[in-house]
Amino acid sequence: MQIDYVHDLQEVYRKILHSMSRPGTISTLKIDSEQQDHHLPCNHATFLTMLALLDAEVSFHVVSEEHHNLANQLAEYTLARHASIDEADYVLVLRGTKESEIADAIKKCKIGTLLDPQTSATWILENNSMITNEKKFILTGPGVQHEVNLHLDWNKHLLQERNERVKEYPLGIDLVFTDDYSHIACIPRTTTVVMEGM
Amino acid sequence: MKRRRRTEILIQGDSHVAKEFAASILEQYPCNEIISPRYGLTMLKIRESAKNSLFYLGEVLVTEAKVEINQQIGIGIVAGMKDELAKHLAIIDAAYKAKLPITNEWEIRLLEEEQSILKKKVKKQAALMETKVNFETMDI
Amino acid sequence: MKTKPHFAFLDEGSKKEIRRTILKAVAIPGYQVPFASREMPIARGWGTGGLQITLSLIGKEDVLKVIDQGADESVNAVSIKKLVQSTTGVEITEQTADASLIQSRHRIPEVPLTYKQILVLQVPMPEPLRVYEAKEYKTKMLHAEQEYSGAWLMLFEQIMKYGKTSTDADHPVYVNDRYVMAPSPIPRFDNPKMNQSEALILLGAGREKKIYAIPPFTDVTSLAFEDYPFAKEDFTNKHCYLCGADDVFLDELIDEHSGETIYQCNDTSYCMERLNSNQKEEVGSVDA
Amino acid sequence: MGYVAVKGGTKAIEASIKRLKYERLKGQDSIHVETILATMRGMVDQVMSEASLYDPYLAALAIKQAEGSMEEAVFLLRAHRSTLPRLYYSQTMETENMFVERRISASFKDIPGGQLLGATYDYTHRLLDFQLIEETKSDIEQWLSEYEQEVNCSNPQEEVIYFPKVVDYLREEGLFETNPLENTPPDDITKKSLQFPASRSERLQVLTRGQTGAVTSLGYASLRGYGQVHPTVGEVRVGNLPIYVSPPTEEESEYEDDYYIGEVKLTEVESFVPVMKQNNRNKKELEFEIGYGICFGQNETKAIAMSILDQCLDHPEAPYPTHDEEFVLLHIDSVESTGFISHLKLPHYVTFQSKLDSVRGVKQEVEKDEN
Amino acid sequence: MHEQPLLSVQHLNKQFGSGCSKCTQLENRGLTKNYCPNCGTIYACQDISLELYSGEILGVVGESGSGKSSLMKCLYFDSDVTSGEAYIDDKELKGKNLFALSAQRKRYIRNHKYGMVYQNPVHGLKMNFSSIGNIAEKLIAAGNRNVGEMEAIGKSLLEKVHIPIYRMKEEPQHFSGGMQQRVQIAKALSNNPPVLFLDEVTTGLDLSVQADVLDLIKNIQRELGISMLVVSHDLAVIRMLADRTIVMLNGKIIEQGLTDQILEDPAHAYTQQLVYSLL
Amino acid sequence: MSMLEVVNLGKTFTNYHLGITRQAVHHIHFQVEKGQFIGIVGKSGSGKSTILKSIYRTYLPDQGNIFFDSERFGRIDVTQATERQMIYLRKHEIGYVSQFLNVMPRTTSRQLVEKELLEMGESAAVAKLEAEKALTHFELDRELWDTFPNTFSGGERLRLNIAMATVKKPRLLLLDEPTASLDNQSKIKVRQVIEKLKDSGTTLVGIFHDIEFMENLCDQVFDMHSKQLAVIAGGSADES
Repeated sequence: MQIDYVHDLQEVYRKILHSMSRPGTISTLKIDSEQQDHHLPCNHATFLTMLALLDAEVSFHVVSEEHHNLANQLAEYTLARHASIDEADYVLVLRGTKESEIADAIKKCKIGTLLDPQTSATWILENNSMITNEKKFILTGPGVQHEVNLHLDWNKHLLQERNERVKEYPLGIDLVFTDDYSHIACIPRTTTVVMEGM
Repeated sequence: MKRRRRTEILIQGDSHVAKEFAASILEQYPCNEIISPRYGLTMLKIRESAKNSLFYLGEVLVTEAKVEINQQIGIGIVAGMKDELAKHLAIIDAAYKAKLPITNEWEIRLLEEEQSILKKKVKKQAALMETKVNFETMDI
Repeated sequence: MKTKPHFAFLDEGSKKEIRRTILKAVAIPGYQVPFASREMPIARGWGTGGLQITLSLIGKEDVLKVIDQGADESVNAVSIKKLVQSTTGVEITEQTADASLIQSRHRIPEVPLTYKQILVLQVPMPEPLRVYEAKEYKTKMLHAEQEYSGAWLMLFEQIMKYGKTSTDADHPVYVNDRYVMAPSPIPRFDNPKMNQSEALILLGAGREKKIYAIPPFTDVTSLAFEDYPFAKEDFTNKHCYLCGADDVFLDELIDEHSGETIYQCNDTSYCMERLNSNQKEEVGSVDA
Repeated sequence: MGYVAVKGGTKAIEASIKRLKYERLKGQDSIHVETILATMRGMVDQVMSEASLYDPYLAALAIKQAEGSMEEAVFLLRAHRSTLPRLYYSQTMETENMFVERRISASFKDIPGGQLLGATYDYTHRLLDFQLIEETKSDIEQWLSEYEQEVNCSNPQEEVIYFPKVVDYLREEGLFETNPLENTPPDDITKKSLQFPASRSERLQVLTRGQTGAVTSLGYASLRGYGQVHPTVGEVRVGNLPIYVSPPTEEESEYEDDYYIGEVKLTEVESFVPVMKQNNRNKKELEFEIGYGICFGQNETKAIAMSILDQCLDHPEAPYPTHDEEFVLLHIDSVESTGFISHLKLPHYVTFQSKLDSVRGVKQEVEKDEN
Repeated sequence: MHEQPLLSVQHLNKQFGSGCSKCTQLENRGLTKNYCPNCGTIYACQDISLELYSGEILGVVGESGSGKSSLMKCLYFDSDVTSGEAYIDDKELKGKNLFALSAQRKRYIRNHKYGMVYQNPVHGLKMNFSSIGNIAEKLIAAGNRNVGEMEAIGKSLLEKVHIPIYRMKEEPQHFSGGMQQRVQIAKALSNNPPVLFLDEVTTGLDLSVQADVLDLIKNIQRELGISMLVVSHDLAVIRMLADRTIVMLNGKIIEQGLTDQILEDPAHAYTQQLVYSLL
Repeated sequence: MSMLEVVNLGKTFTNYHLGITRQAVHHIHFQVEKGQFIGIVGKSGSGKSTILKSIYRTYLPDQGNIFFDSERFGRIDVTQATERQMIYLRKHEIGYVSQFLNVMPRTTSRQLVEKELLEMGESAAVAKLEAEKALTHFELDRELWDTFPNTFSGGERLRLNIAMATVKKPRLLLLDEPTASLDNQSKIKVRQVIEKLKDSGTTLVGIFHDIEFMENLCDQVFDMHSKQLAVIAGGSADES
């Protein structure tokens, strides 16, 4: 079955919106993953998220040179332009991307301006393991009633890099994490993230 | 004949020409409709002459159709709501792309039509020239 | 000649742009994100901002409620419902609790909103600093620099002149301690409902081409001075003449017979629910 | 049985829509879209221009549906536009390629190519023509055949003439600055909302889709004294311009591979405005600047007014509202202004109740003070 | 004595225009005054370094076009510098180049650390808001949210600048120039700023009013210990107010010293000319 | 250690407008011990005032050193001191009195004296008390305390000047022709004032064009002659 670009993507978007407005909340993109009609080296949730958000009006960047091929394919699927990290509206991190590359990209990506904070990069990142609400990162801020736990592959170093870029609110980046189980969870710039035991 | 000139003739000229061409293709070749005629917009990009910069003038409504002949996709685009013409243009476009021999036979017909279009234009302009203001009254 | 009705009116490209805008709005609570507002089949100023949000969000499974000035049956609400339903076929409800999407003009329903709901508010004038500064370019700078003394000064001057603040609807709020935001012309009565709301609140201004948001569980405080606290509209000693509610926003009516002023729930569906449940109770008590 | 809300709104709306139809039909007559298309050129042109959507047939349909109301017809087309996907962008259109039907210069009488009056109301005396009441189909046919015969007798030409632009001629003389071709992709206000300071491409796009009356009024205001631009019209030209689209899938296609898709009728104006300028040695010099105006169809007043406003907005330092880009660009759109004005008809009960509460509160406070 | 300057400005440059091959190198720019005849670039401030210490009044004197107002605008963030650094002795901002901060941080500094009195009160006051409201605006910007408190502060400041309290609800547009200037000073002082900038504050006022305003500034400085940077083309003003003085010409500092030393023993030809025209 | 030591002081003025350079003083050596009163006399234009103003740093000498024994900074060369150091010294350690009264307009005598103390960081109460003491001490009529000094006579102005300069209890007081343009009556009064100062242990350097009023008061008197000093009475000018 092909993806229904009207109804399926509407559903996907609503899940993203739900998770973005409630940082740390895990949503499942239930669009039939058996009948994947793409052959891209990314997980299904990443693919659906990209389809839901990208089109010819925006640009994206795939972190890591190795995945250059994906960039071309993605451009064909979505009509979005591939751009350098300092210009891209969306930044894609596939699983297996080196930490140093991610850290470098976080340093270079757009975080918006005070006049136009919306001109910042939105990140879509693949998590190697399943995203859960086990304890590792503790999230607080708008959208979180008290606090919420989120378990991601990220380590202290990447968190620090992220925290550095969101330091001067409203400047910052918004993160969407995906995994192989079609889960997504978001960390917008407003969320205060601390690592357990820190 | 290249597409630019060809489409000018087919759209500006008598729509029967396109209809005939398309019909003659459909008689001989299987034709797969990729996009049946649909309406959409074309944004017009224009150069202004004050600073020589570009801007968007507005949109024109177009009808677009796509067909496939011999694995070649032909596109028909025409301003206005012209479902038939768009489809015929797509078929003709596909025929040229697929380099069907029949397209060679069309050449003469197209040139004829081009002449007749030109004639009409010249005639129209001559009529307009009647409204030209003559300033050469000081000839002595 | 054929016309192919598209699901939810807007073409998918437009929806995508609006959806992206909404995500940014959620990530920057209270900040007015500019977007390329489309012309809708209803007039600018008649809720096209809210409508564009609704149409970009709505799916087949959604249940929609539309209210205008508290009433589901207001002509404008009816008109919007008609448009959405004819292009999507979704279920329409008047029960606040049943709705997954609620589009509203100038009211937040009396029934508390929940986790699964999204409230879409129509906004005529999204810029809370407009009275203070006419130029868009300048107000944008003021937001950028978090320079809100103008917004406060308006209130201060009112206190100097009248001895109290004299704002009516659309009393400005501080969102997440950063942006001053126009909550749309809801009465002050509804302002506190935005604070730490369970539901996501999205605000759309079609003519001014701005979308902004209050995510759930976000601090929203009405601008007020320490010694001149924020005050809702006062309905002390007044109650709805139909259902008896005394903790809601009331409309003032003149009784045509007696010529007296009477009051009625502004949120008509809430009033109806109360009337129906009161009746059930009565019936129940008779049975017992 | 429970209470049920009074379904007043729905019923009233249905009835109102019926009544509207009645108003359209009560004269027991109807006009064909084709008739509008054939006879109401000015209206069709204006609707297309303000709607920023070129399609004479749909414009005529909108006029019929709107019973001739301009704002309503424009609105219908704009809303229709929102339902259509944008499939293509045209290749850059250059107005030198216009098939000119009318061409006037107020600056030079002897422009290369000459002045062409074309079809214009300018020299008609505005006297009601009562003969039109009696006009019959056979009258029309007879007149047309006579006219065609007359035209046939005129000197035939060999080729179609494309007129050079007056401004190019003057540029060669060195009277104007020659700007290099600027190929920055334009901004599009329908894709990204207008931000200030606006780019030139955004400004021109807003102006060209502005409401005819609004654009004209502001242009007039500037001319009259609430502005510092008083131009001479360098050239007005009206005519058709061909549209080409490059093949969407073929990268780096050649010129000859473009699709011709049709043409649009346009009115274009270049206005000349003398301004004091600092030359590169910082001396003041009198130079001409050009204001640019263009719109769909034949609407010369709007195009000229647009050229004035374009020039005004190039000089934001002048202390007039007509030179203030926010003032001009945010208030001339037909759909936006009519929509917001008309929204005042919507109920404002809640806001008013809130206002009442506030006013009563203030009154009490004042009374407290006085006692 | 190891004294920490409150505000330290280093190598501030402000130019209008991008410069050309003939004027971009620092030495021998070949300028006419501060202006490159080749490309039209104006070098309004060239390599300005200065230090403002706690509780002192530093005068900056120079004719119009000397760059003193541009300098002031840069320091108050009304305009951006081309290059240079500024540091303020403040716990939160220590070691941070103020010019490199974001607009929102700069605004914070303006609201909390700085006061500004412009030559023209129109720039410093909201003419159609009440005088007390004007003072409150600055207090609000600095974080005050208590009407009673702001009213009290406003009243005492208005009293200090000799504006009768009964006129506090009037709008400055109805006041005389001298009164407007005094309201502006009251407003600038309201957040108790460690640094106050005064730009030609007495220019355009009647002589008697000038004396009043100067008197007021001096008294306030003594009472509140605020550091002030006073820009003026008028040596008499500088003599009255400043402890130390900087002389600017064509965008550069040509001389600086104790004010009486500048006045009585001017080392630079231009300063002599200025002084002689005063005496 | 001396309170003040002037070593090889020289000062040249350049007038760019007229294109003239003029050497005002050169090779000036002298030193002042704590508690001494040094008088310098000379015709007008002899350069005596240049010396005084150089000590106060109103003039910046181009040659030599002026060492001052500062309580705060120790032995400090005022020709090399920073402006901020000079401002401190002027506020706390070195006073300067001239016949001119350069003060803020519309400020009363009492306020003027108080101001000096307030600038030093004294409390308002202390300032008030000390100011009154000083004004009494230097015999300014009580009825003048709360009036503006622009109406004062020369003698009154001078006494106010001295009160302002001495209220800070400077270690060194410089007197710049305090008696010029005073009538004899007033001059006698000033002499009495200076006697009081000397008695209180203040070190003084004064320039006078008529030294006779200071007779027997100075520990040493120098005469300015062809831009150099010559001893008239007391020790040697070159004694170091």
